[in-house]
Formats: sequence, structure tokens, C-alpha cells
Amino acid sequence: MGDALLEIKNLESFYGPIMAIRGVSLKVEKGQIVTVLGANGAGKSTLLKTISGIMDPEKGQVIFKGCEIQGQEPHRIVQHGIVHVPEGREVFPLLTVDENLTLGAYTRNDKVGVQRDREMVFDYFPILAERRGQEAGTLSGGQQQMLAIGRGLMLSPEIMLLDEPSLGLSPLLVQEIFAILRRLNAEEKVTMVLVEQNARIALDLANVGYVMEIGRIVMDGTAERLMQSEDIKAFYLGHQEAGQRDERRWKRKKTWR
Amino acid sequence: MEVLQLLVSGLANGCVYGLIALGFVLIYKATEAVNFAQGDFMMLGAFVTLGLTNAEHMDLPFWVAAPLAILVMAALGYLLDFFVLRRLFGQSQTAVVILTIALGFVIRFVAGVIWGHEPQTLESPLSIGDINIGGVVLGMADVAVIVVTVLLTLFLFQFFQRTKLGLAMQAASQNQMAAYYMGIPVKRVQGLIWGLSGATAAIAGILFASKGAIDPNAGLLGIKAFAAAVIGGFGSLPGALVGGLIVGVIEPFASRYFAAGYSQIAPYVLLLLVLVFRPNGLFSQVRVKKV
Amino acid sequence: MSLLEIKEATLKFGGVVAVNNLSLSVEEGEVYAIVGPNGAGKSTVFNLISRFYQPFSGSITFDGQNLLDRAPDQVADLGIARTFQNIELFDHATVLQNLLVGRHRHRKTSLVEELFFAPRVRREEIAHREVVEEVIDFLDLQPYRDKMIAGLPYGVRKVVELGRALATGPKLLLLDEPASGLSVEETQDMRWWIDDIRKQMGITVLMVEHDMGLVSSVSDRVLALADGAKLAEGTPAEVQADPAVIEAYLGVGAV
Amino acid sequence: MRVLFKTSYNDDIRLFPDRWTLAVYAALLALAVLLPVLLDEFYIGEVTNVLIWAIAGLGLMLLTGQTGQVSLGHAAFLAIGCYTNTILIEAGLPFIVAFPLAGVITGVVGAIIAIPALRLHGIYLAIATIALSILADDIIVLLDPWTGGVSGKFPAVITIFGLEIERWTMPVRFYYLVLVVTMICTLFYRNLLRAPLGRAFAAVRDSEISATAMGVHIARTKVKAFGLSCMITGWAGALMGYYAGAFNNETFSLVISITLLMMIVIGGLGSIHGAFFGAVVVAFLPQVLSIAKGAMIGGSVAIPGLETGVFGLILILFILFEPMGLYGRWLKIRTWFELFPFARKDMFRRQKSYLKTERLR
Amino acid sequence: DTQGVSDTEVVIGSVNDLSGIFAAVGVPAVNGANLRFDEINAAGGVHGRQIRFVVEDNGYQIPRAMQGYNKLLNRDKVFAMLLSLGTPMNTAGFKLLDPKGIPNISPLSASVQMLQEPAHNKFTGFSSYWDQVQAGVRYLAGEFDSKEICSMYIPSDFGKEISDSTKAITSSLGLSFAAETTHKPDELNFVGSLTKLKSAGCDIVTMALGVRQGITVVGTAKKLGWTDVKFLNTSAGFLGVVAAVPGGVTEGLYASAGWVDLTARADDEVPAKFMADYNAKFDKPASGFSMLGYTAADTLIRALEAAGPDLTQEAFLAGMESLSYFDALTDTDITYAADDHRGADDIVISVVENGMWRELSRQ
Ligand SMILES: Nc1ncnc2c1ncn2[C@@H]1O[C@H](COP(=O)(O)OP(=O)(O)OP(=O)(O)O)[C@@H](O)[C@H]1O
Ligand SMILES: Nc1ncnc2c1ncn2[C@@H]1O[C@H](COP(=O)(O)OP(=O)(O)OP(=O)(O)O)[C@@H](O)[C@H]1O
Ligand SMILES: [Mg+2]
Ligand SMILES: [Mg+2]
Repeated sequence: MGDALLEIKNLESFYGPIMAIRGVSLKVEKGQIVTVLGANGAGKSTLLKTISGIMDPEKGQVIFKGCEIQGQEPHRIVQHGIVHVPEGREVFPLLTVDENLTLGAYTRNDKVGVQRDREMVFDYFPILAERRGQEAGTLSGGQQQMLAIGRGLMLSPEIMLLDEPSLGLSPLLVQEIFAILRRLNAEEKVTMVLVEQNARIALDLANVGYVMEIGRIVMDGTAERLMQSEDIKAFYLGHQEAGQRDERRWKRKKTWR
Repeated sequence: MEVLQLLVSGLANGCVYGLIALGFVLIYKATEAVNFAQGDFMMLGAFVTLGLTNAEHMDLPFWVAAPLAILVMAALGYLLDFFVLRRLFGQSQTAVVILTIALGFVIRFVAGVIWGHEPQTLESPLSIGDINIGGVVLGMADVAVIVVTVLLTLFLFQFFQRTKLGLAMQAASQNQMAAYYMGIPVKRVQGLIWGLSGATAAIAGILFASKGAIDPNAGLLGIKAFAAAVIGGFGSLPGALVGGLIVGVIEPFASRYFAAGYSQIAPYVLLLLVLVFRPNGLFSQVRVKKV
Repeated sequence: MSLLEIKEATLKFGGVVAVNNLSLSVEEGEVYAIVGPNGAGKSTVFNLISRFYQPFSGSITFDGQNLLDRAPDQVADLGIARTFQNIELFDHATVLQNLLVGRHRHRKTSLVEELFFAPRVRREEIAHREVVEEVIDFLDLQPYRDKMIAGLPYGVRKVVELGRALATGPKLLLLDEPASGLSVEETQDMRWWIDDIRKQMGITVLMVEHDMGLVSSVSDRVLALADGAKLAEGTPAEVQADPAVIEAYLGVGAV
Repeated sequence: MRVLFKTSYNDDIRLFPDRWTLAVYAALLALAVLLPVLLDEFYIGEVTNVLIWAIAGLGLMLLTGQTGQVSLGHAAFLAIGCYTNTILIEAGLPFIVAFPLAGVITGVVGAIIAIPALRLHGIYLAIATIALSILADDIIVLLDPWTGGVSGKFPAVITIFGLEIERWTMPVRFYYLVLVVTMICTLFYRNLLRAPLGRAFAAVRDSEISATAMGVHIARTKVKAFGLSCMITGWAGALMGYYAGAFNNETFSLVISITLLMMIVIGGLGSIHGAFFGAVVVAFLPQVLSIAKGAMIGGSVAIPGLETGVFGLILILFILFEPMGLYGRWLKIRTWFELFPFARKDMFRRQKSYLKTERLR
Repeated sequence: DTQGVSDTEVVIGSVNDLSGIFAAVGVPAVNGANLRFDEINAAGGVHGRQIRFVVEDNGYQIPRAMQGYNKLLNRDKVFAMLLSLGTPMNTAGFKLLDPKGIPNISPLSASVQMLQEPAHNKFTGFSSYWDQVQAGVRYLAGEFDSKEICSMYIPSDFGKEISDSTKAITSSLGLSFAAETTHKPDELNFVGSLTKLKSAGCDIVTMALGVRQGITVVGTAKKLGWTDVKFLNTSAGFLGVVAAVPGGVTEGLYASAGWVDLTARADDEVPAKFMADYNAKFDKPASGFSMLGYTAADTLIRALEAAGPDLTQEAFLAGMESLSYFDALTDTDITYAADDHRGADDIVISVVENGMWRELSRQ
């Protein structure tokens, strides 16, 4: 184990009186892909938002390359090389696809590199090239998701925080996106923190996984180990899919509770 | 001849509205807030210049005082954002609207305390001399207003359209969170735009004061400029200019040809008509949400 | 006669042909799914039915009536309810209030009665609440009843949206990606719910979905769309086996 | 800490959620009734003024807070209510008929005016209503035969079944009249909120597109909101006319419209409490400042316009301190007491928040 | 006993505009009055009573004005009102003052309504707008043989009084009323209106506009090369700053008012002292309205003195009605009587010359 690129210690975040993450610690090493699994409302998005400065933590530290960065303004955190591809697209609806991508490279000054990356994004998502002049708000849901991911790539980040990148994408595109992520990780050594509902594909891609429940990390381990866990199988991979109708009401007790 | 005279002075007049409207639009374009104190900013800009240049005050040469006043107002705009508006970051725009209305009260009060409530005249080289082209008379100030407004609109338009910062400002107004995700220092960008609009207000104030007298209530004009900005389609810079010109031109024609009692309502009736047929102004950027 | 019938509908946005001469019919009591690559025009079909968009050509009939004669707000009156791909709830209201808005089309009281809160208003309110509580029970939304929408997890909001559509008491339910963003567990719930909606409530369901597991387990028929036009139609198995669908949509590695 | 147990659907619909709340408001009402015993003429006059503003605030709140339609022209509707009432009474109608009718007529006029304004949103609606407020002034002048033009009108003494009410010589009677109207308007407002229409208002405010999909007719709902809002505002206008004792084209100026909007925002958009809290601030604060100035630096002017300047400054502080309005602060204080001693001190710290464009509808 | 009077104090109230569109009038007037009250208080007051002058700012809004009246009458319990500004505010205020019989002295409104019935408690300082216009038009018409009379005004009671008076004098002199234009207080372009008036052939134009607007009108007319016309202002525009606009913009502008301009008499003893005192106290140059405030306060003090140590409303009113003196500051005779509740009856017609108002005639 090398030095952690990103380390989170005992982080707590609130929405007003509601405590959304309750003392989360985790480590991300350089070049790793870490996935965070968890049911709806577990606090996964909150965790990513707190890392990227969109929310202020109440307690705890976020350490990036040895520096504490928690509570900084979000744009400072981007300047450190941390990119967050948010849940729910969040494109600039009245700007064109091209302008959205340009803004993705806002912090960069190397014109050549930006141009190359733009070509790369268009290469990954040809539909965006086709629609470069269209206002982003009129793209279809999936197209907006592609744009959001493409825009994140334009920043040429050191570490990417991806919040449900597969949301609303067609099965084909989901495969493609994950192939792209794998390639970025392999070729450009981009470190990633991935939050995904589609646990199977996430664990397949990731090296390490964490499981969150009601704001806490309840389980962690290598992706292989998690994949073997009965709980994971039952709740995140959907192995009991073929179960009886009545089984729905009877929820299997999770062993980590 | 008469018609031409009416038209030309209407255009000059409209440019003043356009200038103030530009200030409105700038803020809106970058923050989606409406600065109801824009008219008062203009008044303040005029008074700052007056304070710097008039003989009974600091008596600086006009061409030193004017840029200085523009700088002062830009700084004021930035500081206002820095110390006050930033605390409202992410809060509903109504809060900002109310804040700027209240700010207008304060600005008027401060101007009244410093410069008194009686109308005063700016000692400006622009207020002297007329140009007479074939019987159509235009004051120097009118000519200056037209030239400056057109140049400023072009400049700002280019700025928003062509520069990365301009684009970032638009982005920041559409989705603050996403703008942050892009690494755009949203608060600083908004501070810059408040500074820029302060500078615009100062320019408007100087030109306005060169055309006549000013007093602390001169900012009331802001409402008509607001109407102009809306006619143009709030958020569009050329729209602000066009809206200003429309309001400016309709006025002299209405007072020339309409009966007393009716003429002064023309700009507002026009505004309502425009809105009935184009609910989002002439050059709007309002869309139906795609679901 | 089919419950919903779209005939040769076409819609363009500038140069983009979003729906291209598309015909489809949904029979009463079935679950009909639309799949297709991103940007194929699936949501646009929904928006046509909701009357948010006007087709360039073609016809849409519902229950024998010409839908194109209706204004968008009258669509609900006919018994068509929908959810949105990107969740469009009333954010500054509670879950209960959101569901109650669903009952709006059944409102019979007048403005004056409501101002004075006449007994009839009270009676009606209670009746609405009974319906809504049934929906809440059905969807297990009890813990969230009095919570504001802003601040609920994504998955719960999806369910609330489904609940709001159900509260209108529809004949036809349009679900735009009901399972996107849901966990495996919740997707399974969704599957049971859709089953119940069809079987117990007798509501016809037209849905757009990318989760082929869900699609194949609940739907009777599937339409695959690409570039606004029909690519394939048939049972889930047939469509999934269609080479054109695999090529354009599913990808070779798919389940 | 109080916990509510709901045992029937009626519990959700009741005027007061529980006994405790009922008791609090009953006590408040008793206090209001006894007020003339407790306060002198000056304060009764001020409280009356606050209540009149609160009624106007309720009117605007219904439109802006519930339905999300910003109006900066409500002074025009105050004017319509005020003039209609006076004209009807001059035409021989008794107050008890003329006054309600004045509100209804204002509401109808408001609804008619709303029809062309329906397609307007946000600032576009705001400027249209500003124009309305400005035009009202000129229209009053042009309608001289009815309105008395620039010379204005003086409302007659109110008689209700032989009982005379005059604002200046009988401030207590006038206070009770205003109190009754306040209560009726509040009740109407509350009734709407628990009825389908109130929910439709909120639906239109939050998402027009899904309100439409739920079968809410946007235009019709907005027209109703406008009409009801104007009706309440019209009543406030009629009372304002009595309170002032004289009015003309300049009385209901744009400044009044702006003040009204400020009032409901500072009070807290979307709540009945907000209208009242806002009215206290906006209607009473200038007087407090004047009294404070008198106590501190003497009554005659030292710095001209000081009160207005300080008023502006205080409003700025209010907004900075609590952008969600006083009602928001009130809720926090109440929650704090309810949770006592379990409340965390940073519980109400503002989490960062972000805005999205409103140019998409 | 009498409200607002104690052994040591008399409370005088005023509802004024210190922050609104007429602050340019209200502020200097109140300052002027304060100057006078400070003098008398320093000298021991009137009959041993200090004068407390309580001013409520109405921002030129009726609702605020009514709050001001509520405070002054019911809380401060004022003895009399002085220098209250605005015609609608004053007329609304009468509803409250009259039942209590509270005197209203020298309101800052030259409307004829300031002496409406019941008039026993109302006193004005100088001639009404109506009379000013009558005198002004008569003078100009006689002097320049004018035929066509016109009017520009704000649609308000102030504007109406001036336009009505213009029409009345026009017909009584057998002249013709050629045209009129109306304006909003925020209007700043008068090219259209002036073109209209010019083409109507106006010889005299009476103005009821804001101060700033008046300046612009005269300047614009000059720009348009329209020089054979006389613009006539009333006391509302009779200000030093109007005359002193740089570049001689307002040169040749006429004004008809109830007093003589201050700056023109800066060398005379009394005005000079006043200007020096004012400047020393407020650090601003004195203006016509500050002079008016001072004079009004002076009138009130004289009446209080005349009322004797036993101060009641009746005594005060009698005191007011007994006044008759020459006021060197305004250069007018101030006389009141039981049937004359108007102080200075003179109407002074002045013209701007070399940046100053020069008296032309007095009637
Ligand atoms: N704006 C908010 N206000 C109040 N509570 C909130 C807000 N946003 C989220 N929460 C609460 O915080 C908790 C964590 O939310 P978060 O969005 O991080 O969950 P998540 O794990 O990302 O779920 P999902 O899969 O739905 O995205 C949830 O219980 C939610 O109710
Ligand atoms: N208002 C609009 N203006 C321009 N183009 C539009 C508009 N609405 C939709 N489109 C285009 O029409 C096409 C169909 O969009 P639609 O939203 O129906 O796709 P979809 O099948 O729902 O895709 P997804 O699965 O990604 O949601 C897309 O290419 C989109 O860009
Ligand atoms: Mg999430
Ligand atoms: Mg879609």
C-alpha cells in the first residue's frame, strides 16, 4: 500500500438539523478506482459533495496529497485536480454543447490540450459532435449525461468523483462509459471514486469498494471480496431476483446492522 | 425636419436609458439577480464625478475625474458584492431584489447627506456646445451618449460572447453549482460583474449629468430603464440598447402628438403592449423546460 | 380498439427528427415498454401524448377520442397520468400535498365554497385523503408523508412521483424511466408495483426504461425505437434477440 | 417537545392542528380584543395601521408567496379598492354592502387584468405590474369625474347599522373594524391553503409543467390567484383610505407597491405569519426609528432623511440575517424551544446553497 | 389645559419630506426653521418656554404622512403644525387637525386649498400658486404683448392649480390658451413637448415641473433655437440653484413668487447675516426655501409672543391675526388679520440674469 492520494477522516455533514454523513473515513490510493455502494439516501452523493466543497463538513478532514482541503471553496478544489461529475447532469441548459465543453476546460490554459480533449470527447460520444450547436437544455436525458461526463473529462483531472455516471444511459452506452473509465484509469492513471447503483458493473471496474448505510460506512474491502459477500449479493447484485412474490415483504436482515 | 429632430433627440435620450439598462442586464446575465439600485448607482456615479470635478468640491480636471469616478464606482460595486451580496449567495433572487431596493434608500440618503438635495450641475466639457446638422440640433452630451452607448454595448456583447470569462459568467447564472464544478470561482466572477456594472453606472451617470442637473432622486429614472431592459428581453445586451432606444424615441413623439394627460403614459403602455405580444421581450432567452 | 393509438406521428426540432412517422398502439391492460438508444425520441413520444409538443403530422387517439383536440391540462382529465425522466415534483410541498395535487382533477368544489371551507369541501378533502393514503400504503411511503420533497433521496422522489401519478386515478400510466437511479432492491420493488398496478388496479402502463431486466420481467410488448422510428416490436424476448436492437442499443456484451 | 398524533384525516384539515395551537391563537385574539384597554390612542392608531398593512400583505402573499407571481403593482389594487368603496358609498350604498363589494370588484378587475399578464413570469410580470402601478396614477387623473382627479376624495364616516365609526375621533371603533376584517381575510387565506385550490397554487409555483400534467389549468389558476389576491388587497385599500382620511392619485404610488413586496419578503414568503411579521417591520419600524431618533438626538432634524436611510439599512440587515424572512427565524426559535435542551447550537447553520436558472419554465 | 404647552416648553410639529422627491424643498426649509428656533431657545425661549420642533419625514407618501400625524398629535401632542409639506398631505392632515383645532402655519404648499374651510386655524405664509400665475402672466403679457399662452405641468394638484390658473387668466385677459403638455416627475426629454408648444406658437409657457426638469426645459428650448418665448416658474422653482446653472442655461427664465430671492440680496445686511449663520450651522449655502423656513418660524415666534404668557389655542390664533410687520429677510410685508390668513401678499416677479434672480416687478 502506497500513500493515499485522497484520505477522508471521520467526516460529518449536515443538511440543517439532518445529519447526512456520520463520521465517514476512507482512503483512495493513486491510480485506484474506489466504488461507494449504498441504498438510496445513504449519503453517497453527500459524501462526494463534501469532498468537492459543494457542502461544508461539520467535522473531519479531507486530505488530498497531504493537504487538508475540507471546507474550501469548490473552485479551489477543482484547481487541486479533483473533478466531480454530479448526479443529475447539471449541464448549463442555455449554453450550447460546445460552450459547455469549453467551460469544462475553464481552469486549463493549454489550448492544444483542450482541443485534443474536445476531440477525444467527441470521439467517445459522436452524438455530441453532431449536436455541438444545440442548447444543452434541449438534449435528451442520456445525451445530457454524456455531456456531463464529457465535460468532466475536459478538465483532465487527477481524480474523478463520479456520481451515478450510468444514470439514464442505454445499456450499450453504459458498457461504453465503463470501458472509457477503465481506459482512462489504465492509460492516463486517473484515480476515481465511483458511486453507482449498478453495483455489478461498478465492482467489476473497481479495485476497492465501500458500502454506506444511513451515513456510515458499514463494510469495505477489495472488489473481489465484496463481490463474494452474501449481503452484497443479496442487496446490491440482486441474486435473489427470482424469489417469490411474498418475499418482497420479508426483508432479509442485513448482517452488518 | 421636425420629425428628424424628434427622432434624433429621442435616440440620444434612449441611449441614456440603454446605458442604465445595460447595467441591469449585466447583473442579470451573470447572476440572474435584478439590481433595483441601478438607477441610484447611476446617480451616485454622477455625484462622485461632480464631487471630484466641480469647482466648489475637489476641482480636478474633468478628464481626470471621470475615469477616477468610474474606478471608484467599479470598486464600490465590487465591494458591495464582497461585503454584502456574497452573504446572500445561493439565496432566492427575491432576497437580492429586496436588498437592492433597500440599498437604494441608503444610497439616496448618503448622497443627500453628502451633496444635499438641491439639483446640481456637473461642470462637464460635454455639456457645452451643440452640433447643428441641417437644422437638427444635438448637444455635445447627446453625441457623446450615443457614441459611448453604442461602443459599450458592442464591447460588452463581445465580452460575453467571445471571452471565456464572459462565458463563465453566463454559466454561473444558469447553474451556480455546476459552475463551481467547472472550477469557476463563481463568487469572484459575480463580484467582477458588480464592479463592471458599477463602472457602467458611473459612465451613465456622467453622461446623464452632462445633459442636465442631478439630485439624489435622479435614480428614479432607473425604473424606465428597467422597462427598457425588459422590452429588449432582459438578459440581452443589444436588447437593452434597442429597448432603451424604443422608450427614448416613443417619448418625444408621444409628447409631440398626443394630448396632454395621455402623452406621459406612452412608454408604459408600449411596454405592456410589447409584453402582451412578446411575453419575454424582443430578444429573450427564456425557454420551455424540456422534460 | 386500442386504448392509445399513435399513427404516423412526426416531430422535428430544427434539423433533428425526434419522432419519425411513428405508429404504435397500446392495448387496454397491457404493459408496453419503449426502449431505444439515448436520444431515440422516447421521452418525446411521452411529451406528444401529454400534449406538451404538437406533432407536425399524424394522429393520436386515446380511448377513441382525438387527443390532439385537447389542451395539455385536459389530458389528465381523460385519465392519462405520467412521471418525468428527471423528476418534476412540487419541491416546496410535502409528499402528502404532492399526492393530493394528483387528486386535483377530481375536485368538484367551487371557489366560494373553498373560501368558506364549506362542509362539502371537508367531505371531499377526506375522500381525497383516503385515496391518497391508499397510494401511500401501496408504495410504502408512510415514513415520508409529511416530509418536504426538497431533501428526499432521489429514489424516494421517484416513488413519490409514481404515487402522484397513481393518485390521479388514471387509465393509462406513462412512466419515463421509472427505475433509473434506483438500486437493485428498489428496482425489484418497482417491478412488483408495476405488476400490481396492472393486475390489481387494472391500469394500462406505457413505460420507457433502459433496465432490460425490468423491461423483460414486466412488459407484455416492447417497442424498440431508434432515431424516432420503429426498429423492432414484439415480446421482450423477440426484441432482445433482434440483431438491429443489439447493434444499436443493447451491445453485444449485454445480459 | 410536542409530538402530534394524528388519528383521523380531519386532523390534517383542521383549522388549528392541535389544542395547544388553538389555545395560543385564542389568547392572541383575546389580547387583540383587549388592546384598547392596554394602549393609548397613538399605539392603537399604529396597531390599526399595522393590521391594514397586514391585510394588504396577505393579499400580495397569496399571489407572490403561494402562487409565485411577483407583483410590484399592488398599490394599484389598493387604489381600486379604496376608490370603489368610496364611490359606492357616495352612490348611496351602505358600508356593509359597499365594503365587501369593493373587494369583490377589485378582485374581478384584478382577474381581468391578469388575463393578458398570464404568460408573464418573474421579472417580466414584475415590470408589467410596475407599469400598472405607474399608470394607475394617470388613470385616476383621467377618470376625474369619478375619482375627483388630483383633488382626490375624502371618505365619509362609516355607519354600520347606525353605529358610527370615524378613524380619527373614534380610533378604537375603527381598530375593531380593522381587526374583524383582518380575521376574515386570515380565515379565507387559511381555508384556501387547506383546500384544493391552495395546493394548485403551490403546484403552479413549483412546476408549471407537472401541474399541467396533473390537470391543473395554469391560466385559470393564476387568474383565480390574481382575483383573490386583489380582492383582499382591495379591502386593505378601502381601509387605508379611511385611515388616511383623504386620498388622491398620488396616494397609492409605486413606492407603496414596493414597500408591500418588501414587507412580505422580510416577513417570510408563503406564510400567513410572514404577512403579519412583515407588516410590523415595515409599518411600525419607521415610527420606532422616529421615536428613537427623538429620544436620542431630539425631534427636529439633525440629518435629513436619516430615518429612511436607517430604515434601508435595517432592511438590509434583516435580509442578510434571515433571507427566508422573519417567519423562518420564528420557526427556528420555536424548534429550538421545542427541542430544548437537545438543540445543537449549529443546528440551523446555513449549509451552502446554489441557484439554478429561472429562465427555464 | 392646552395640548403641547407646558411651563417650559411648546411643541411644534411638522410633517415634511426629508427623503423623497421634494426633499430639496423640505430639508432646507426645516433647517431654516431650526436656525430660528435655536436662536430663540438660546435667548431663553418665548415667555420662558423653549420651542421643541418635531419633524416627521413622510418621504412624500400619504400613508407615511398619516403615521407622522398620528405620532405628532397623539404621542408628541403638538401645539401647532409648521411648514408641513405637500398639498395632499396637508389636506389629509386637516381632517385630524380641525377637530382638535390645531393651527397649521405656513405649509410648504402654495395651494389655495391651504386656506380651505374651516379656515380659523389655518395660516399661509405667502401668495398661492394661483395668484402667482395670475400676476406673472398678467405682467409678462403686458410687458411683451404676448398672445398665446401655454402650460407644462405634472399631473398633480400642484400642476392642476397652475394650469387652471393659467387658463383663467388667459381668458380674463382675452388671450388664447394655445397648448398644454403633461409630464411625469422622472421625464427628462422635453424635445417633443417643446416642439409641440413651439408649433402652437406659444409666447408664454407657465411651468409646474420638478426643479431639475424646469432647468432642462429652458435649456432644451434654447438648444432648439426657440428664444422668443417666456417661461414662467412659480415659487416651486424659484431657487438660487436654478439661476446659477453654469453656462447660462436658465438665463431669461421668469419666476413669480411670494418673496424676493435671497442670493440677489446677498449684500444686504439681514440676508447676509442669515446666509452666514446658515452656512455656519449646516455647512451648506442657504437657499430660498431655507429662508422661507426661517421666516415661517419667525412668524410663529412672533405670534407666540403676541399670544402672551398664558398660551392657549385662542390666544395663539389671536396672536397670529394681530401680526403685521416688515420682514427684511424675504423683503416683504407680512400682515395677518381675522379675515386675512395669508402673510405676505406681495407677488414678486423675477428673471434670471447673470446667474441670479433679478426682481422685475412687485404687485
Ligand atoms: N437538500 C437536502 N435537505 C435535507 N436533507 C437532504 C438534502 N439532500 C439530501 N438530504 C438527506 O441526506 C441523506 C443523504 O442523501 P444523499 O443524496 O447523499 O444520498 P445518496 O446516497 O446519494 O442517495 P441517492 O442514491 O438517492 O442519490 C438523505 O437521507 C436525504 O434525505
Ligand atoms: N426541445 C428540443 N429542441 C431540440 N431538440 C430536442 C428537443 N427535445 C428533444 N430534442 C432532441 O430530440 C431527440 C429525442 O429526444 P428524447 O428526449 O425524446 O430522447 P429519449 O429517447 O428520451 O432519450 P433518453 O433515453 O436519453 O432520455 C434528441 O436528439 C434530442 O436532442
Ligand atoms: Mg445520490
Ligand atoms: Mg428520455
